[in-house]
Amino acid sequence: MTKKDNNPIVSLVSRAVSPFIMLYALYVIFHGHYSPGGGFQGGTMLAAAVLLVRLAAGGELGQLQFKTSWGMPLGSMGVLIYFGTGFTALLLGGNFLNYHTLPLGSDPAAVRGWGILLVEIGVGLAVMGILVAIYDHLLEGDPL
Amino acid sequence: MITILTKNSPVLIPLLFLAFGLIIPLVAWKRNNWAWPAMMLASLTSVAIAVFNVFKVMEKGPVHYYMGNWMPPIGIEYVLDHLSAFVMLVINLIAFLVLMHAKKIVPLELTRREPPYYAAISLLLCGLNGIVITGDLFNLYVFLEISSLSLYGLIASGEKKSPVAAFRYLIMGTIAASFYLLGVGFLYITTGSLNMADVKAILPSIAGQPTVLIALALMVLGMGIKMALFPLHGWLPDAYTYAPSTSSAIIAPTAAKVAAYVLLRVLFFVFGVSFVTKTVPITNVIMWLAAIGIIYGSIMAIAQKELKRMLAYSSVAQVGYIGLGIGLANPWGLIGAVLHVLNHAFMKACLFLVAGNFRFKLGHSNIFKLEDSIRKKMPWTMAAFTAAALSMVGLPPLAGFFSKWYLALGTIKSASTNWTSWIFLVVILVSSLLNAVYFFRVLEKVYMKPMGKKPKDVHESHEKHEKEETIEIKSNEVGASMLIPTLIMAIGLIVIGLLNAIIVKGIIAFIIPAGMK
Amino acid sequence: MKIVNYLILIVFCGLMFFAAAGLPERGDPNAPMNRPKSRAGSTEAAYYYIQHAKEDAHTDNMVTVILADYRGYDTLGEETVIYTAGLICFLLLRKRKKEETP
Amino acid sequence: MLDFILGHYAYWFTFALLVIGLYAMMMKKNLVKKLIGMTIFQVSIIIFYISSSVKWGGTVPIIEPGDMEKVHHGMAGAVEAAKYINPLPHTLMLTAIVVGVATTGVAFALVISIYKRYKTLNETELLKRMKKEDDNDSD
Repeated sequence: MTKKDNNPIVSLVSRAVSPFIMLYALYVIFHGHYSPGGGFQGGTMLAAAVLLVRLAAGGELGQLQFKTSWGMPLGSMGVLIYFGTGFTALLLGGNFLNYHTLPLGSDPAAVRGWGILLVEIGVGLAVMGILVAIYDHLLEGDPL
Repeated sequence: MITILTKNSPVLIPLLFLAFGLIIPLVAWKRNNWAWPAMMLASLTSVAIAVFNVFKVMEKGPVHYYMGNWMPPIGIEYVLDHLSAFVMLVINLIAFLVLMHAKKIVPLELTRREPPYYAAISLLLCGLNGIVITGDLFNLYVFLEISSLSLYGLIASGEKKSPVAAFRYLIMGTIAASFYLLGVGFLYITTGSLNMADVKAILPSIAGQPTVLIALALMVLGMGIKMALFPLHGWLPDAYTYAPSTSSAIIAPTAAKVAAYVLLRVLFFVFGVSFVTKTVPITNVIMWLAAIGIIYGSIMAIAQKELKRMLAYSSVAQVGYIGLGIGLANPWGLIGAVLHVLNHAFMKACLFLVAGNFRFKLGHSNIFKLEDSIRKKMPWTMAAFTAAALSMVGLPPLAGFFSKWYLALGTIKSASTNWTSWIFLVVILVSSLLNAVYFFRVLEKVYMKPMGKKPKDVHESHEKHEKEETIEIKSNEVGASMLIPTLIMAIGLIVIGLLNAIIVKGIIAFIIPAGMK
Repeated sequence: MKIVNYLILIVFCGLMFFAAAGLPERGDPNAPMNRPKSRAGSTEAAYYYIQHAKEDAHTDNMVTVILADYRGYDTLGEETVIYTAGLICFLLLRKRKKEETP
Repeated sequence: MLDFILGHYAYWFTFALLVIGLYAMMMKKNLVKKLIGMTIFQVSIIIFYISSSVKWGGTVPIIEPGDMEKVHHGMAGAVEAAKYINPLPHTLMLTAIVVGVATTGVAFALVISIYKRYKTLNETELLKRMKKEDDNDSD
């Protein structure tokens, strides 16, 4: 995307649509308990919303929305959320990933439901960050 | 706190490396020199946990750990038995020593890219440890992919040709992993379970089905590619040669061995001994391929002029020993194979570290450019090299002798029922000879030539020449951070050789699967 | 060499079809993977998931429960895989700043 | 016989895809075409798993209101498993899809770094240039 394309319709429409894709992606993540969906699908859509602007309106505008240097740290954070959820359960006396022991309520089944939600958010963030990071590195990469 | 950690000790090593793989790039984002200490910390801790695990298993027997407290086959289980505890200890010990060596050479070969490089090593170790300890067929695939992806990166960050080697490995590795996944799919559809122990319990009732046969064939094929069994080794020489020194020193002893370990697990702990030896005698196929691989790898190693490439072909041969031990499918052969995992890890890591030392000080590792002056310049490095080379040849009391001894016992035992096994004994003996040829080629260059008798120097005056030599050659040994791990490995070879009876009796004797005679 | 490759492919194709012939029929509710108990008498995972997913985690979507709870460790591994991929791209293709180029 | 074909034809198609992917990986000279073959190969395995999970008359594995009532009244064992398709292969393949994406990403990183170093993606040409470089080195 080094050459800037000056088609205003493509640029404007993609910028207008991008937030709605993100909104829908959030719906997919948070509604994964009740309908097809979940962290990975939602995360991919979040990444798609970012990449759409990058593709249609060029890198500079895309940077305003999501900086290249955010990708890997965000991905790292996402995996850490997942890992942290599992490890907190371990520290609180259960086995690894046993959400049962998390301090989120009294009903064990409901606590498991909350644990799943936490984990799915982690998955979504990780997938979004890393997919964007891979795209950016492939695009701007300057190997030895 | 301590009780919580001891209770969860099987799962801690993969998690530790995963956490450090995540944290190192974050912490060392701007500070490249923080990456190495962090990685050393992780590695040291992992060795401690691995030692703890070994003692735990020796004391209590196999430990099962259920992820999320779901009993298998509903959830995923980790099985810490003698075999997995032993292999994990080997992996983490080798990784620790190689990482100690990495301090100086990584900044040289990968300028300013240390944090992601060490993070990739951490993830590689996470993947390898996860593969070794898991008791679930699909979970093994996931961790196999973690380790493979980091392997591609570790290889491709080397010299100019390395991405090509890594790409070839990626294609082969993806085929391998996909074949394994397909095999798991067949097993799941016919048995309805993904847990190894569960599948083993179900399989005898459906052993005759073509699907099960093809599943076995696909899984063996996939792991054969990963461990570089003879006709499937195409990716290995380039990958080991062009990778950075630290990468080859950490990949060669661990990655291919772990694939061999998976082969062992799949054959004897999923399909069962009688299935793979009687119903479908696939162990015979593995045995023959391994034997051809031993001879082929040794001969190819003789033809190489680059030290790392020679070591890579020698790896093909040494993996053949492990394959031979697995293929023999009797206790002696299996003990030989598992002991060889340990011995070869130490030998190959030591040799690759020596190659790294050469590259650090001389700038190359070409055998033909090695001179006799090296024995003065790098005496300790050459001593370590000599010890490892003699161990590879199989001279007692060095470690390499004993695994070959057990393998030979295995072939003799197998020969009592099947005379063709004598051929494998001959293969072991001949290959020792070939090993001697390609290592003495190097040793001869360094030790046998009398100092300073180069052809072009002959017509110079004798006194002047002597003078020059005394001025020229002084010790130019690598620093302590690189020398100590190399020497520890060399000493380790002698120690393992002397203590082999204890290792075999204490741990390896317990791994013999049920039904193996 | 090319002919050998084609032969390998054809033999492989034949083997796969041979294997497929032994698979249970698609969509059969009594296929081994859909039964309540396996041949060895252990609980069949898929059957357990369908019946108990809602009870165990108060979540309607069974796939989500399996993904994040029963087999959550696989998913952690999956996250690690994609994180590794990002890290490797970073390692291989990181944009070097001007002063860093040799 | 017809039953046998109807019960297995989907597998045959996936295996045909598998062999097509393998063909592209083995025979094509262009590295990107090899990657396309690799993707086809991985996707065929994903389709294989998914097609095995179907049950005739089954629906998506999201619990239905009627069965929810049963669960609320503590009769989880009464949920009729034949009503839902097998959820496990779907879960496994979600993981496998991500692995496939990750592999493709790394592969493209490698392809880009090969292209920047050798200015070609054709395998024969690449080997020729590598060989030439070797000869230059040894001189």
